[in-house]
Order: sequence, then structure tokens, then C-alpha cells
Amino acid sequence: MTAAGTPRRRPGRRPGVVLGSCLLVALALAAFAGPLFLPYTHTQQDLATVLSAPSPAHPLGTARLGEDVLALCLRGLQKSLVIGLLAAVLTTVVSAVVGTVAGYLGGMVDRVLMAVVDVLLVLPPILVVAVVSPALRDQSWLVLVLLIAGFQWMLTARVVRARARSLRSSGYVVAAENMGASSARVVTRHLLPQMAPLLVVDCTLNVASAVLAEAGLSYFGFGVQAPDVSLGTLVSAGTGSALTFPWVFLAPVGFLAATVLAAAVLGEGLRDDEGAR
Amino acid sequence: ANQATPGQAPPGASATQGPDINRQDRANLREGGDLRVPIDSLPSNFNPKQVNGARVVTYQLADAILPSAFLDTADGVPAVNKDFFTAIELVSTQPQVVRYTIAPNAVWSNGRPLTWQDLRGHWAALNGTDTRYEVNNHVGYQDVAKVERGASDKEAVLTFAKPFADWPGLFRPLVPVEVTETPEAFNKSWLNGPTVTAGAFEVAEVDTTAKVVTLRRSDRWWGARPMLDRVIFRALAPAARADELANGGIDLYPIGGDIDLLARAKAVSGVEIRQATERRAGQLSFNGGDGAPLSDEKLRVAIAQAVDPQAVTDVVVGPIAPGSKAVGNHILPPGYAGYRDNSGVLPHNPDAARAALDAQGWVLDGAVRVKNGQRLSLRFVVQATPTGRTVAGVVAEQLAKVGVEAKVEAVPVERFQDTYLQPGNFDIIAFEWTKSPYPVSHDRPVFQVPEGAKAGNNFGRVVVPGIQELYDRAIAEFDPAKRDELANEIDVLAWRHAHHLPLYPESGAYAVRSKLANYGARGLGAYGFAAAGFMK
Amino acid sequence: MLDGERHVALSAPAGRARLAAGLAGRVAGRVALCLAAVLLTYTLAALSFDPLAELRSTQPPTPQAVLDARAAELGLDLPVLPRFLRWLSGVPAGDFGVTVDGHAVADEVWERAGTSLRLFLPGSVLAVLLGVAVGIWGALRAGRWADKISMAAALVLLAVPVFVLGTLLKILWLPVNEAAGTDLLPFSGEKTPGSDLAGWAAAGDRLRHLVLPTVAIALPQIAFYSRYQRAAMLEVLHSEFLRAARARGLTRARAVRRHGLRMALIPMTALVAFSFGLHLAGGVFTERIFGWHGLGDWMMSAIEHQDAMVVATSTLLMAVLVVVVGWLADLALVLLDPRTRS
Amino acid sequence: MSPVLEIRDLTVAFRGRSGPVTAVDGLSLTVSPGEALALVGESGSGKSATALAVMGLLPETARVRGSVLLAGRELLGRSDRELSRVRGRQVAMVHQDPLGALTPVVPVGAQVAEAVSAHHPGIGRRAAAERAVALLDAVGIASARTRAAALPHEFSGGMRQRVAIAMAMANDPDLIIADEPTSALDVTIQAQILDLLDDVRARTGAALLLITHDLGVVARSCDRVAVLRKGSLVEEGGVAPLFQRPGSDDLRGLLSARTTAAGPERPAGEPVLRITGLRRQFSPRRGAVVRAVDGVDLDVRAGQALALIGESGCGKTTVLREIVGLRAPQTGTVELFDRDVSGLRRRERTALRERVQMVMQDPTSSLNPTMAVADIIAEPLRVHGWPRPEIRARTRELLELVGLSPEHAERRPGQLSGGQRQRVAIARALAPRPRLVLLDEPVSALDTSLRAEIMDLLTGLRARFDLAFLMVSHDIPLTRRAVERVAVMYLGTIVEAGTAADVLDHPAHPYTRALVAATPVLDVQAARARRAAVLSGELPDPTGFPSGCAFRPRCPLYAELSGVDRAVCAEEPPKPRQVGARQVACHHVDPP
Ligand SMILES: Nc1ncnc2c1ncn2[C@@H]1O[C@H](COP(=O)(O)OP(=O)(O)OP(=O)(O)O)[C@@H](O)[C@H]1O
Ligand SMILES: Nc1ncnc2c1ncn2[C@@H]1O[C@H](COP(=O)(O)OP(=O)(O)OP(=O)(O)O)[C@@H](O)[C@H]1O
Ligand SMILES: [Mg+2]
Ligand SMILES: [Mg+2]
Repeated sequence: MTAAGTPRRRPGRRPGVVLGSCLLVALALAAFAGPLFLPYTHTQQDLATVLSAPSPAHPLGTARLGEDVLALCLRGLQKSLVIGLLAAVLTTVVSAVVGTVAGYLGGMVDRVLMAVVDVLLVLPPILVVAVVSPALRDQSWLVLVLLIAGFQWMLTARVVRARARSLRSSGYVVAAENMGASSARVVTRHLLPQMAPLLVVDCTLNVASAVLAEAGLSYFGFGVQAPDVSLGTLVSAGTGSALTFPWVFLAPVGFLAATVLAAAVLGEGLRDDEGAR
Repeated sequence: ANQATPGQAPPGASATQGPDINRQDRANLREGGDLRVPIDSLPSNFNPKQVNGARVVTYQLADAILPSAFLDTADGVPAVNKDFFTAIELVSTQPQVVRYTIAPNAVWSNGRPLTWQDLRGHWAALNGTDTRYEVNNHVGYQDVAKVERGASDKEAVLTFAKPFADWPGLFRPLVPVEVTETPEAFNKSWLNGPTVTAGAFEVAEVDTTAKVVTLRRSDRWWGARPMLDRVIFRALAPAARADELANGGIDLYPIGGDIDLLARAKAVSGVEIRQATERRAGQLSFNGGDGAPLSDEKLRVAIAQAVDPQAVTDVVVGPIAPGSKAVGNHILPPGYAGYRDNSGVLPHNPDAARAALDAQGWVLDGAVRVKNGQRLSLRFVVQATPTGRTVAGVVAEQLAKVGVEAKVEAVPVERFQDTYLQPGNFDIIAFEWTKSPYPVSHDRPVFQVPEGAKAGNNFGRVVVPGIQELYDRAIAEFDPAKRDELANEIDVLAWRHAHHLPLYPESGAYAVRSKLANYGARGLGAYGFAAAGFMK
Repeated sequence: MLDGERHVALSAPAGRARLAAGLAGRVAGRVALCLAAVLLTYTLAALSFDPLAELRSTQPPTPQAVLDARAAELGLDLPVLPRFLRWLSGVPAGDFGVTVDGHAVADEVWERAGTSLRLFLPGSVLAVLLGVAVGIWGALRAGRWADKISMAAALVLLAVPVFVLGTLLKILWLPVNEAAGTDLLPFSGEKTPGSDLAGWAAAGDRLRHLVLPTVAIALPQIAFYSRYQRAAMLEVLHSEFLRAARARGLTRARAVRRHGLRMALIPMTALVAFSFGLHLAGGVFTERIFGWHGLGDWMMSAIEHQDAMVVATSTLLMAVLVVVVGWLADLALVLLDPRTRS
Repeated sequence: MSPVLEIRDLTVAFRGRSGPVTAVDGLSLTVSPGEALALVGESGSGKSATALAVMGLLPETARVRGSVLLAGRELLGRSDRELSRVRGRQVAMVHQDPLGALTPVVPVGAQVAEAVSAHHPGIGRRAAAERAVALLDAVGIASARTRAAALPHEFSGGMRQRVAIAMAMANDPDLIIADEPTSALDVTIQAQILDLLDDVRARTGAALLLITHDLGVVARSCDRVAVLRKGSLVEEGGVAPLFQRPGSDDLRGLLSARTTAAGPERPAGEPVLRITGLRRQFSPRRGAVVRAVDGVDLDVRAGQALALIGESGCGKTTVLREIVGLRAPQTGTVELFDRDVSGLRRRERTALRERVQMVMQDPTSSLNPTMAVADIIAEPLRVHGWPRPEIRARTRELLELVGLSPEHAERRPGQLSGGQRQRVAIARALAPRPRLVLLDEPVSALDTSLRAEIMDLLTGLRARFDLAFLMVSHDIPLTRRAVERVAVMYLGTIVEAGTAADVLDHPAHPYTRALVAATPVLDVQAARARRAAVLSGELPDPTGFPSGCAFRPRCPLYAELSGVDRAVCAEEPPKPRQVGARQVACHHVDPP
């Protein structure tokens, strides 16, 4: 129980929150505004300077067809961020809905939903995504977002459900029920707001795992499809050059790690904040 | 022929060369040693004649453990495999009769002598009459009327129902009658490994856990004793091969078009690059199907002229095999004895292309030509691989120079064939095609006249008048020199009508441990495990 | 397994029957879980795969008769569910159907499973142990530099995809191998192919092959577990019962050892059970990168070859593995936490 | 005699995010051998911090200055190893939360044995275990030998506290520090535990430092009292004189909260609630049945207040829930405003909800922490579709009614004190102008000093709006002054019901008598005199029902009965019968 009168600490004081959000904002700015300031597009080939080492003209060097690695990375970052964010938001929405409905309503609904969760948890999600993705290869990358979200929501849903279950018997939910509030009202006015900090934290952490998931799928060629690039496709395409033309590999790895790290640090910071309350 | 990288060839001279295998006398070789060769994966069926078995790996293995009627020499010409056949003669041509005389001491690994029955069984399984045999194709065998015993069990006589000039392509390799006896045996008995073999080597172990096939020197072998103790084929992802070569886990790997693999190999001491042009070549196919813009032959020809195959070759193969020359023949591979560069029929000439386009009424409007309000804009489909995208980049720019817009679509490799190539879903498409050692029989579907949806391998559906008659003549022509002449005539026709446009040869480059002799970049020749060895 | 059960039974004789019944009930539930999971993947695979695509695109073309025969053999004319049931009915007898290229799946399945286990188990066991150790060590030093550094390192490790980690390990090790002139620690496969080593030498050879992939498997897991273990331990360190234990005369160290450790390990059992599937997926990358032909590698190539039977079989084994680990985690929980026994 | 414990100028500060928090500020205290000193003060005044400082168990974030002498030896600044030799041997501690203080996964016997072996390293495992059994037996754990293998969660709160005391006495310490050892327990159990502590002290001669909120406990068990405020000593002295003439406002406030006055008599109106034969069973596990409510009859009339009292777990909350659910009960009938709830339609049920409201035990958990106070109060109005302007006006009115200022409207519950939160909860209950308010221990989660205040507010509101109350309560003195009628529950049944004056001042049923006797009172003499009447045992496991009278196993009357009389108790569950003006469910009580 918090001491009476203690004002709720606003998030943002923890170094993790500051660091993570600054880094994420910086990356997002670079991804979306950066390309405007570059003299090259990510598809522009320059067959005269293929695989050249970093130089003032190409700060991160050039790739196999003479594309500017920085331009490629920024473009890949763009895609990875968008995929990560969308998948994370979707994941969070699905897990929030499934979790609260299952936890609050209980009974048969709960059992069915949790059975679904259990079944999906038995399988390494990335493998299931891999199974279907060849068939969906020439679909839009939005399908990829759906797939990533579709196999990532289960753990959060369980956490949310556990929360919802404990909240179900909590004083204010019982009070609301006693005054005749409908289930919809209880869920939207009492359960979800209560869950919001948890969901925000989770959403942030999900960004990190979605970006990693996309990279993993791309490694097997199941992720974003050419000619589009993501950090995952860049890393996997650059793997072979790790020893020969290291910039082709290390640059996207750096961006990828920074993105995931930023999201994770931010998420953990927010979680600590939430825990401290 | 033992330089690390082939030197820059003088202009005009062909950089194409024969096998680059560090040829050495046996005296210079050390007795024993293991040759460790990376493969993509274990064959899913070790029977090279079964659908799932017809893969590069099984042919590679067959070179060491199965008989073969002919072996290719360095310039791609088949020569009788004397270890197994003392003679193979074309006895008559009307009807066509071929007699195979089997070496008297040729035996299978189970001790059973190699006889005419093996050839008969092989033919019976592959001729297509019994559909239970899951064969990869029946070309040639279906034209044989019968296989009979000759003077002895060691003599087989083939009588053809109709002339088949590419008959040396038969029994390459030859599988034992144990395999061809029943469809069941044919389809399944070699699923997990060869059982009855004959050759300089025999199967020591198929390790399905580690995905390794180990061959060892065969004690039964009646031919020249191989220098190597063992040949070890090991499934290894291409990306892992450079590490393994550096770590001493394998002795060579193909570089293909991968600049990283080349760079890695160059950095390893005791490893050199060997290179010899192989049968595979990159090409552009044009869509001549009804309603497609390029069904207009004049336009097609002009476009073909605008493309500079040598420039493409320089960019794609040049970094790996400097001095490589563009492929100048639609059906015969460079390096082959009868190969002729016929590109002079339709040489790269942008000025001519511009003039032709102007003449056809395609006038420049800004950067792109227009005719009757229609822009000269073509869908250019390539695979989303570095090579595909490079080709797209170079060609698109060349086309742009003559006022043709190429809209590049880099599509996933897996979808390429089904979605784009086969149904003719493109205006121009770039891909690589392996030329057959028997172009007259095997490659005929490339020029087949499309019937409805069936177009064989004529993906662009361009019909070249007169080409079928030439094929008919070639298939009945038993004189190799005359047949090569006919093949070149076919090629000239293909150039003239711009059926498709040959571009660059595959690099044929290998990273090979320098000590390895008589092995490496084989070019058009056979693998030759029996001769391979390590230098003292 | 049996050992664990006996252990439990000894410590709570009265609850033995109930415990056994409870565990049996869970086993049944989990078998159902596996089947449901496999049905899901099989259906997805069967609906989206085109097993004959590869044969159709050969050059020269495969005869139509062969294609038809193959389609019939694979049961492609049947709807998905009967096909699945046909496959499933063979499973209890060890028949896992045939692959697209005609192999009996059963021929390969145990080799694949063995390879995966040999690769994945040592790394995972090591990772759990080290992760727990590092987490506890960090919690006991919470706030100090060593703790901060190890936690930051864990975060960074978790931000790097598994396949990058594998590649980085190779890059870092390659100069060492080159300097040594031989492959001190090989990069590919689980033993030197064609080597005729025996006995200890063979074991040593396998061990050398195991080192790098094990590091690749273990590092992210250590990072993962240590973070959670640290949090769990910190919570315990602030707990009232630890303070009470010290109040009755135990030194801090002894109180932590006797009371804290066990409590801090309890939440880890659930974590291991839940996250095992995730780490298993990471193992697929490791198999690929280090050239071990295990279940993950099999499944990936099955996807490339559009082979639903193999996908179903490898999924089944992985699901069984996940479920068995879950069950072991339950067992560990029961051993650690006697409250769960009643 | 030199003191066992001497605290000199003790200062404890915690490192906080916004600077250090001083918890104890220059405190000096002494405890003489054998003496019982009470440490009282409002929440957060530094009582626990003092205790932990003595034990050397403050977290690392605490900075301690001053001096703590135990039998003349300085404790501050000693190493953990040295302190561990003192802890548990010279000074032992009993914590507030007996569940939290026992390691959940270690059998209680082993934990007690550990307290022994920690200071007798040579003692064998078996000997330590034997000693543990003896200790458990000594603190009144029945069949200690088998129960020693039980885990803490298998013990009730009272038994856990006994285990904690067994550990504390294991090494005959000179000083026992007990930090609110009974505040989580029922009055009956509290009385048992306090007796046990007295007993232990008598046997070991240990001094006691007792931290508590409850001055009744102080009156009963302590010799001297020290009052803390904000970490400093406010006053100190003998219990009897100080209770007579408190020197500080702190103490006066605490004392006044406990004084009892007669409840208001109010005329009864028409019935608003009538319950007959109500039963409610749960089956938490397969096969197990909990008869939470087992045949209850009650009625409440307009403007009247009925209190339902009884030990924890006897079914009080369940009764309220059955009412507020407005659904047909498993057995029996619930009539509200002369309407049987079982036949209600949806619409009628919703309409009825406006007239029956509930205030719950814990204001913190019953208020959604994410909502503003105004929204919380307005919620029932919104649910019942009141028009917006009216809601706004009503909200403002309600805030004033419960003594909150308009500025509180925008705050979140987290920004309010406990008392203010309960005011919000009350305002919310009153919002739709109910006729009947159900109150589930409305003050038990509050500090002692606040309880009276809130209770007075409730009583005032009841009078003003002519409300009927059905109130569940633990606190007998407070109940006494807030209600007209009382019903005493035991194990799902009503054992005695009547006017507050009758039942609480002159209890008839042996259970009621025990309950009243166990209630701490402030009068030192009276408090000590009552010790004899402590009820033995605990509320039995609700799944295993005794035959006949459910109270029989603990009944002091039964113990004195002859064989024939006992037979009735053993065979027949007693029916309520009229004894004087009240109803009593006992075979053997006579009118007082
Ligand atoms: N670990 C801690 N860190 C920071 N502040 C603390 C800590 N423990 C206690 N405090 C603060 O020290 C002050 C005194 O706390 P303490 O627990 O001694 O109060 P108390 O008198 O025992 O109260 P209660 O009656 O509620 O138990 C409070 O303001 C509390 O918030
Ligand atoms: N949902 C439930 N499932 C199972 N048992 C229950 C449930 N609710 C209450 N009980 C049991 O019914 C009995 C009465 O519970 P109830 O909450 O009514 O007691 P109470 O008198 O309000 O106790 P307290 O004073 O502790 O609040 C208890 O033994 C309790 O464990
Ligand atoms: Mg306290
Ligand atoms: Mg209650």
C-alpha cells in the first residue's frame, strides 16, 4: 500500500526510461528523416564502387551492387521499426482482449482461450510462422506483421489474464458489479485502465521481440521480401561478408542491436517504474 | 594452368579455358589421403536415374562408383570409358544399331560380372513403358526398340526404332540390374545409399546423422589404382564452407558468383583459385507470346541489339573470373569442341538499335520512346539475388540508353519459376540455364512450338521458323562434326530471330587446396576422382 | 523421471497416490496439447505446401505419370484431416509416414532428435545453471559495478539475434584456429567426418565440436535466465521470512543459503517451462549455423521442400520436448515447493 | 538492576529517492529485566524501525546512529556474524505477519529446530527436532509431533503465531520484541496469543517490548508504555497512570477512539430486508463442501442498524454477498423491501440496486486507483443512467456530506489518506440515495484513531437520511455504540441475536460471552481480570462439521456439563429460541 498522499511518481526519472526513449527517438528520426538528407536512395546502384569500405562519400561503405550501406540501413531500420511497432501494438491488443475476457469471464470462455494459448505455447512460434510464410511470400509485409503478432501474444495474454483474475475479486470490481455495472463497463472502465501500465511496458518489450522475430524470419528468407529491405534481411544478406567486407554486416547488426536494446531498456525501465508504484 | 587467378586475357582472345585441375603425374603424388568435398545435401535418392535422385550430387558420386558408357574429355567430347567397355560402336544407322562390348573383368561390387543384362534392365526401366518406374526422363531410351545379347554375355546390342544421334548420352551412368529389376527396387532400394556399385571407389559409409557419404578405394577395382584413400562428401551450407576450408575441414568449394567466397578463399594460405568455364550460362528471354510487346520481332531484335552481353559479363563474372567472355552460342557451351561464337549475327550495337526503333516509329519523347501514345516500357523480371539484381541494373541502364524503359521486378527465388518463368509472366526475364552435353536431344524443348499452355522450356514462346526441321535433321545426323554444324545453324537462326539472348558464363571458379592435384575446376570434363591426389 | 517421483514419494508418503494420479492426469492433458499443436502445424503446412513443385520444375521435365503416382502416394487427393489422421494412426507404432521424396520419416527421425538433443541439452542445462548462478550472484551484489556490468551485458546479449551471435563467435574464433594452424574448435558438425578416432579421442573430438555451438546456445539463455533469477532473488532478499530467519540467529549468508535460494528458485521452474520453446527456436538457428543436422534443420529444409509429414513429425518431437521439459519443471517445482504436493 | 535494553539517542534514516527519510529521530528508551514495555504510536511513527534497529536487521539502505546496549553491550556497528550470535539467543523477535515470517517451503518443526541449532551448533539434528517438538507442544500446538512436519500455510494464523513464539522462546532470551503480534488475528485468538506471551515471559523471565496499535492490548499485557510520534518519544510512563491522565494528544486520541458509549435507540420502521433460512455452500475442491452460511434468519427495518459479528471465516461476508447479488440464494429467501429477489427481472434488479448499496472493508482495494474521486463517486449514478448535470451536482453534494472538500474531487485514491478513502467509498455508496447500506467491516482496515471518526460519520449519516444498516464488524466496542441490534454468528449460523445492549453487555450464549470477554478493554484492572474467560481452540475447519452443536468442541459450558446434557449438544443442532428479549441458539443457556 502506498503511503497516503504520496504523489504518483511520473515515469521518466529512471535512467533506463530516459536512455531507452532517447535512443528510440533518435533511431526513429534517423530512419524516417535521415534518408531525406542522403544523396543516395537505398536502391541506387553504383557498379563502379561495389563493396567499398567506409569513406566520406559513403560513411558506412557500399554493398554488393554499390548501394550506400547507410541508406540501406536507414531504410531497413524504417521497415523494422514499423513492423516492430505494428506487431507489438497488435500483440498487445490481442493479448489484452483475450487476457481480460478470459480472466474476467472465467468458465468455459476462459478454458477455451487458455487451451488455445497452451497449444500455441507448445510450439516455438517462429517455426510455425516459418511454415506458413512461404505460401504468403508475395503477400504484403503486413501479413508478416500479422504472423509475428499472431504467435507472440500468448505469454502476455496469460499475464493479463492472471491480473484480470485477481482484479475480478478486487474490491472495486466487486463494487462496480454490486452497483449493477455491465461486464463491458467493468472491462473497459476498471480492468483495462488498471492494466494499462502493464500493457505499455509489454508493448515496448514486444517491439524488441518483434524486431528480433522479423530478423529471425528474414535469416531463413521468410521475412521481408526483396526488393524491400529490413534490418533482418540486411543482416542475413551481410552474414557471408562478415569477414570479407565487415561493414556490410556490422552496420545493420549495430542498428538492429541498438533498436532492440533501446526498446528493451525502455520497457524494463517502465516496468521498474510500474513496479515501484 | 596453375595460376591463382586467371590473368587478364588480351582483348579479343577468349578467356575460356579447359579444365584447371593442377594436372600432375602420378609420380608427383603422394599415396593416400582423403579428398573432402562439400555438397548441398545428401541425395534424397542415390539412384541417379530416379526422379529424386537426378541431382548434381548423385552424378558426382556416380563418377566414382558407377559405370558409365562415355566420359567427357576436357573439350566436352564424349569418349568411351575404357575401364568398363572395351568398345562401343555404331554398327549401322538404318536401322540404328549400337554394340556395347563390356570389359571382360568388369564386375559389380557383389561379385556379379557386368553383363548385357544390366544394359537391358536399364533400358527397360527408363524407356517409359512401365510407368511405375519413377524415372526423371526417357529421352533416348524411348527410341530404342530392343536390347539383345550379343556374342556373349559381355556384349549388348541396341536396336533403335528411330534414329537417335545423341546415343552416346545413354547409360551415363549405368545402374545395375538389381536396381532396375522391379519398379520397387528402382524407386526405393537406393533411398538410403547405393547397394551394388562398380568403380574405383565403393561406399564405405552413409552417415545420415552427420550427412556424410564416405567412399573408399575399392579392392575389386580392375583399373588404375586411385591415389586417394577416401573421398568424403559432406553436406555443408555454402556460408559455412569458407570457414571449413580455412579450418582444414574440406579441400575445395565452388565459388560460383559469390564474391565473399572468393575473397575468403584468397585469404587462406595454401588455397588457390582454379577456374574453367562450365556449361551454365545466364541469358535473357523475351516474351514473344501473343499480345506481348516483344512478339513484334523487329522490336525484339532491336532490343536485343541494345543489350551488351560483354558488359554484363564484366560486371557479373569479371570480379571472380577476370577476362571472361560473353557466351556467343544459344546451345553449345564455350569450351566445347564444336562451339562457335555466333554473336556476330546480332552484335551489340546501340546505334543500330536506335535507328531500328526510330524506323519502327518508336520516337523519343523525353527519355522514353513512344509509339501511338504507348510508352516503350517493359516488365523486366529477375530473381531477387545479388546476381539477378546486378543483371537488372546493368541491362536496364543499357536499355535506357536507347530510350527503352525497363521496369525491374526482383521476385523471390522460390516463386520465380512457377509464377513468372513458366507461365510467361514477363516481357524480359533473366535467369541461368544449364546447357546439355547433348543439345540436340535435350535442349529441343527450348525451341518447341507452344501448344496452348504447354510450351516446354520455350518460356518466351518465341517461334523461330525453320528451327524444327534443323532439329529433325540433327537428331538423325550421326557424324559429330556435321551435327555440331547443324547445331550452329540452329544457333544462327536463334540469333537472327532474337529467340533469347545468351549473356555470361558461370564463373566455374573453385577455391582449392593447392596441394590437390588432378582435381578442381573441371570445366566440361568428368570429375575424375580416380586420378585425383595430393602432391608430395 | 522415475527417480524424481520416488524422491517425492519418499518425502510425502501419504501423498504418493494422489501425486501419481495428479501427474498422470497432467500427462494426459499434455499429450492432448501436443496433438493439438501438431494438428495446427500440420494443417497449416498441408494447406500451404505444394510438395510436387520441386519435381515439376526440373529440367528436363518430370513425366506426368510420375507426378500423378507421387501425388497418390502422398495422399494429396485426401482432405487435410483424414491425411492427418492417417499420419497420426501410424505414430504410436513408430510410423511417421513418408517424406516427399519417398523416405520413411521414421528412418531419420531418431537421428535428428538425437542430434538436436546432443546439441541443445548440454547448452541449455549449462545455461540454466549458469543463469541461475549469475542471477543470484548479481542479486547479492545488487547495485555494485559487477552487477551493473553483468546486467548490461545480459541486455546487450539479448538484443543480438541468435544467428548473429553464432556468426560473431565464428569470426572471433577463426583467428585463434588459424593461429593454431588446425581447427582447435571446429565450426561445423558434431564430429570430424571420416575420422576413425575411437574411445576417448572420439569423445574429445565431439567435445571440441560441441564447444562453440554450446556457447552460442547458452549465452543468450544465461542472459535471459540471469535477469529473471536476479529479480526473483532480490525479491526474496527483501522478504520478511529471510529477516525472520536471521532474527532467530542465522547469519545472512546462512539464511540466504538455507531459506532464500530455494524460494528464489521456485519461480524459475515456471520460467524455464514457458521459455523453453523460445530457446528451442533459437536452437534451430544454431543448428543451421554450426551445421548440425537436427530437428530444426530438418524442419527448415522440410519447409523448403514443402514436406508436411516432416514438418508434422519434427513439430511433434519438439512439442513433446517442450512438454517433457514442462513436466520436468513441474517435478522440480514439486521438489522445491512442498506446498504444491497437496 | 541494570536494564536489558538501553537505547540511547537512536536515529534511523532511510536513503530515499528524494533525500533521506528519518524514521527514528533521537529516541532513548530502556527496558528493565522482566518488564513489559509497550511501544505505541500512529502508523509510520518508527516503531518497527526501532525494533529492527535493535535486532540489527534494518535494510542496507538504512543509516543508524546512536547506541543500542543489550545487557550493557553495544550492538550497533557489530558484524553480521557477531550479531547472529545475539539474535535469537539474547533477543528474540515475533513479527506482525506470521505467514510472511515463516519460510513457506520449510516445515514449521524444522524452522523451530533451526532456532535451536543456530545457537547450539553441536546439537544433533535429531535432538534439535526433539526440542522443536517440545517447544511446539509448550506453545499449545496439539499433537506437536505430527504437526511439526506441516508447512506454514497449513497452519492458521493463530497457530503460526504460536510457532513464532516457540522460536522466540527457544533459547530463553532476555528480551522478546513483538511487533504487532496480534493485529492480524481475531479477538479470541488475540487473547490466546497474549496469554501465551504472558506465559512465556513468566517461564523465561524475559522482558517484552510490545509494539501495538491497540491500547486494549497494552492495558492487558504491559507495565509501561512509550508513545512515539515521527520517530521521537512523546511520552512514557506506567500504563495505569498514563491511561488515566494521558499527557499527549497522541495518546489521548488513541484512547478516545476506544471509549464506548451506548448506541442510539431509534424507532423501527417497515422491514427493508428479511432473510429466512439462508444457506450458501462452496465446494472449493472436489468432494469438499464449505457450509459458509448454514441457515440464517435476519431482518432489518428501515432506519435500523444491525451488526453481524463473529470470528473470521464464520460467514459474515457471504451473507452480505448473497444479499447484494440480488439473485435467488441456494436455499432460503432474501426479501428486500418486501420483494423476494428470486423472481426479479433484469430491469427490476437494476432498479433495486439503487436502493441497496455496499461499503467494503478495505477502502484502498475498493476504489479504482486509476479513477478520479469524482468519477468514483459518480459511477453508480452513471450506471443507473442519471442525467449529467444532476450527477455533477450530486457528486459535489456527496463530497461535502462525507466531509471532503471539493478539491479532493480531482485526486486519485492514491493521493488520499486511509480515512479519506473510506469517506469516498461511503460517498459512493450513498450516491444513488439507497435505503439499505451493507457495510463489510467498514473501519477495520483503518488506524485505530480513525475508526471512531468514520463510525461517527456513518452513524450521523444514518440518522440524517434514515438509512438502514447491515454492518459486519469485528470491533465490539465500536459496534456497541453504532448499532441498535446485534446478531452473533458462529460457523454459518446465528447463535445469538438481540439488542446491542442485551447481547453485548449481558451476553447469554457461551460463544458471545467468550467473544466479549476476549475484547481488549482499556481499564487495566478489567483487562487483566478477563483473562480467565479466553476461548480455547480456533474456528474449526469449515469442511469438517462436528455433529450437533457446532460450537461444542470449544464450548466452556459444554466442558462443565453432565453426561446427559452433553448428549443433547452432541446430537442435536440447537435451534434459536427466545431467551428474554433475545434469540439464543443453545440448549443450555438460561435467561440472565
Ligand atoms: N525500507 C525502508 N525504506 C525507506 N523508508 C522506510 C523503510 N522502512 C520504513 N520506512 C519509513 O520509515 C518510517 C517509519 O516506519 P516504521 O515501519 O518504523 O513505522 P511503524 O511505526 O512501524 O508503522 P506501522 O504502524 O504502520 O507498522 C515510515 O515513514 C516509513 O515509510
Ligand atoms: N468463493 C468461495 N469459495 C470457497 N470458500 C469460500 C468462498 N467464499 C467464502 N468461503 C468460505 O466460507 C467461509 C465464510 O467466509 P466469509 O468470507 O463469509 O467469512 P467472514 O465471516 O466474512 O470472515 P472474515 O471476518 O475473515 O471476513 C470461510 O470458511 C471461507 O473460506
Ligand atoms: Mg510497523
Ligand atoms: Mg469478511
